[in-house]
Amino acid sequence: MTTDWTPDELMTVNAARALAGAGTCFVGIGLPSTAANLARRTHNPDLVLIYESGTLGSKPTRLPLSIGDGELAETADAVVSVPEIFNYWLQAGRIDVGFLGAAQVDRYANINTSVIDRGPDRPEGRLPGAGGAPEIAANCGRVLMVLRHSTRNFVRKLDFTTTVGHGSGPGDRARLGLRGAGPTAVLTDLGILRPDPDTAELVLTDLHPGVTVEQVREATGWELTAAPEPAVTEPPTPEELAALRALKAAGRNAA
Amino acid sequence: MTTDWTPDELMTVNAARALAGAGTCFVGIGLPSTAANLARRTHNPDLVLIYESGTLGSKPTRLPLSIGDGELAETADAVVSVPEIFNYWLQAGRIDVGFLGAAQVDRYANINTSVIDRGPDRPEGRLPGAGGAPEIAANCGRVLMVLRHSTRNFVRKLDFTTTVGHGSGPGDRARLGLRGAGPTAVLTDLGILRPDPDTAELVLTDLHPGVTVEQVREATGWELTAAPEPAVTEPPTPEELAALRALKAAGRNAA
Amino acid sequence: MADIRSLRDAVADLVRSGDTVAMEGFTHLIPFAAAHEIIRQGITDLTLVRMTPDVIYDQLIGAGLVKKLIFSWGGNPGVGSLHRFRDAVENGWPRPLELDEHSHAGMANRYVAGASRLPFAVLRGYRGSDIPDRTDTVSTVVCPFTGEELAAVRAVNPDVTVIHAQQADRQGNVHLWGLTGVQKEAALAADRVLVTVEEIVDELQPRPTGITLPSWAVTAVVPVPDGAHPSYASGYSVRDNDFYQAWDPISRDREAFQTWLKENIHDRSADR
Amino acid sequence: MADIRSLRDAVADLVRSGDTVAMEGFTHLIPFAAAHEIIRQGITDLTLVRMTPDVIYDQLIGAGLVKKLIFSWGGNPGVGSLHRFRDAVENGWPRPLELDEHSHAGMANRYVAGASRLPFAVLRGYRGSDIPDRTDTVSTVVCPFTGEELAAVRAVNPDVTVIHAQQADRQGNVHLWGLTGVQKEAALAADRVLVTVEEIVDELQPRPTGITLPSWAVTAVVPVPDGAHPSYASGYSVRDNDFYQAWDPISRDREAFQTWLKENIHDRSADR
Repeated sequence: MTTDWTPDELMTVNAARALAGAGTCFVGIGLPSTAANLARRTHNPDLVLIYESGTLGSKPTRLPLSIGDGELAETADAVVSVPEIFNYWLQAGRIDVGFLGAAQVDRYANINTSVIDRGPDRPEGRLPGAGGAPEIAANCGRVLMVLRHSTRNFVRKLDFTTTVGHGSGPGDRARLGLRGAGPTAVLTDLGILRPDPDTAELVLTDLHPGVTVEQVREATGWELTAAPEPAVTEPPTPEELAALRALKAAGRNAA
Repeated sequence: MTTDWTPDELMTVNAARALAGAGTCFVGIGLPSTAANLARRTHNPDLVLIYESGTLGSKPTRLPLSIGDGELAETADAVVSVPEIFNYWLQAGRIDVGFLGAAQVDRYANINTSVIDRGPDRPEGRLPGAGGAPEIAANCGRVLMVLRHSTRNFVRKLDFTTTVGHGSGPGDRARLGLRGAGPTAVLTDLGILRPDPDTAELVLTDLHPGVTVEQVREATGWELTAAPEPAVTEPPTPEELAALRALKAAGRNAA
Repeated sequence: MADIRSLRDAVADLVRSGDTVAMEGFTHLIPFAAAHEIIRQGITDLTLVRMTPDVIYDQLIGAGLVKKLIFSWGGNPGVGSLHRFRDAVENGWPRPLELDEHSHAGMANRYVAGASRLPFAVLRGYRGSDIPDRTDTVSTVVCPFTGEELAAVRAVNPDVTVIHAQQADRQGNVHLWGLTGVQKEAALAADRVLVTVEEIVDELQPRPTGITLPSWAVTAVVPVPDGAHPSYASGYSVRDNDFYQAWDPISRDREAFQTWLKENIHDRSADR
Repeated sequence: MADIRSLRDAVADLVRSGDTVAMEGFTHLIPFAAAHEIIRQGITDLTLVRMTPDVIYDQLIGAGLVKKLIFSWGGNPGVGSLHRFRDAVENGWPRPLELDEHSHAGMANRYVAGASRLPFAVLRGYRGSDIPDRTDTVSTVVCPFTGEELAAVRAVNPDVTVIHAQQADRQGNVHLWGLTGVQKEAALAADRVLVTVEEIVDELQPRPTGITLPSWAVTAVVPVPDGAHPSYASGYSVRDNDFYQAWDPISRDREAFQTWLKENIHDRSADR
């Protein structure tokens, strides 16, 4: 199959689509920010973007490189302090969707962004750390995750639990007192995983055009369950691709 | 003795003088606000006035009738929220002087502004309540009080302790974990009371011109101790009187 | 998203008998017009929350609509007592008034906890005061790091918060400036938020000291020019100090108050 | 009252070896020039506090001046890793780096507690995370009203906080606007406050979203035009994203880093 899009573009377009119907989104920088901005440029122009730097309702015309780019503030409906964004807006449960990246994710959509175990003879590998993720995952109505699919990222066991998705299975979120539904979809460059309603374990529900179940299993560090008949995601429309590429080009030019 | 000033003017002028050397003052409305503004107009032009409505460094040109008059905000160096003024500025111990009024005060400069016991057959009399006073008295470097002298106000026993001055005597503030020196002077229309360094009990240290110790004792609900030789306060200077009357006239005209 | 509605409809929809209602504004931007509409509609058995009850709650209390008051300073600022409040507390007229009384610092932090959706807030306060003896919403917590004991106050989460602001845009985004008091916290602590505004504008121009409440954090916006009178709206009006002074003799006397209420509230419609 | 001083004198006076230092600014207004002066003066054994260490702390860590880092997200925003930070943590080069690691919500509330002079703050956070296993500054408290268990974080109170702002007046009042992050809290939590500014103006004009730190809450003000570069100052400069990208290869390599440090910091004076 010849395509005129990249796996990363498939991932981002599907991540943007996952924001259909969302009112407000707490946006992590990087892939989540690209997806959320693409959603605003395509099917969800009224989506309210909230960045942890303190902006409510940012409407950037280009992709911010960092979470505190000036345009996020200049185009926002309101700019508030960082303590306020976390206490009055996120913690208070006002945000529909939290959109996160991850370094490692396990079968229950728990996240590690802190440290990597590199074996007994080597020191731990250092990742950036938690950022806003633990409280974003705890306090939003639901959580979307977007990351590239590989056995390095999709692991049998996290080296460190930075952020709880579904814990060790059904009921764990309630037991821990976490609000909201937790992760409802993990968007990758190969397809989409969603938690099984009964077991809370991530299941392969959608394949991107041209990807096979076997490919996804090979890129996953645990015995991935696939839906009996995984759906195939719609190819990116010309409009989606054009909007995505324009966003990225504008971001580069601004840098 | 013929004077061209009133007892209230004596009280206010002396209350203003008590702010000599103060850097920042948390100002209650009414008499404290008049005194603090007079201090700015006379000997302490750099005095920073802080009002609980959220203004830091207000420089009103007329006396505000209420604590939230527009001019307090318009002339301020900074306007902050009410939670912020109490948490980040007052509670944090940044304010030199708290300036309070009172309905009832006892010999240890504790304050009642809540309820009055009107005897067994009558319901409690209702006063306005605490406002900012408990935390102003707890967290400022020192506290000044200004109120008219009468046995109704200066009582043997408070009907209710709204705000702790010196508690039940020396060491009580430390025991309660209260910051600062507590009340250091009570300015009245008859003279000035100050806590005895050993007993923390209010002692008559200064008489206004023409007032006798006996007059003050008659207006006090407990056996008031007087200093062996009470000082006599300086009469208001023409400049002080002119500034006070101008402030009050401007306040009236604005109302 | 906030709907832009009439005062009558918004009050009827958002404020219900038995509700806990906060109407905030620290001297500035007090939502008097909305309170008057509550009186006209006879919405009753209210628990009212406000740091400074002011004349606005004196009117609601005198109208017999209030069963409980949560507050920290109940006077007529710069004038004297709130006589309807005192009459209710001291004499139970027109009905008894239950009190939950705090300091300003305590009340401000109760709203902060409410806006943060935490069950309580911590402060250095109330030490040695008799206030905690009369309320079950002040307690203590011990710092797990230092062992120090601090005051804890229970969060307040009104069913509905009513505020007045200078401007909203057609999408229902609200902007207020000048003294903004505890309005953000009071609004965010509530289940429903009703905002009366001086005017609806095409585009909000953020002002120094201004705060914006986005439309999705507001339930209804109602244009009510001068809706804060006799309080004021910075940039639109000045405080009517004469009214505050005139309120003293009106409110001292039950009959004078009832006449005032009939002539100024009940006999006037909310058709603005 | 804040004195207006030179960068060299202010840093020498206010920042001391062994201090706990917070240099805040959430992407915007990061006080790079002050950090470079700390490097030039060789002020060492620092405990650094910052939500997002960013390139500014990568430089201080690589220079060997830091013994401990208190933080919540340590990456090069939009680019990748902070390699000097990683090299110190993973390999102890040029010296071991002790970590006290939090979430953003936790760090923000540690500053809030510090600014409020409370020993701790309460939040809904850290539940189920392994983070509390590695720090002694996260604990729990129980709500005295509901019995709910919540996270508690210990206050952070730096010896000195350094921030960059757009403007100060001659009295030392400071005004900053745009994204103001956690700067107010970081400044008010500290014993000493050093503010570098783009310019000194005759009169501050408050801006929308602006915050003012009054002179009496600031220790020293230093005019340093472009003192936030490669970060930015809204209204004065834009973020130098190219520098952030160029930092990646420089910081990956110990020698390249040391050459950069010599040429760009040590061989340049602070005479602006």
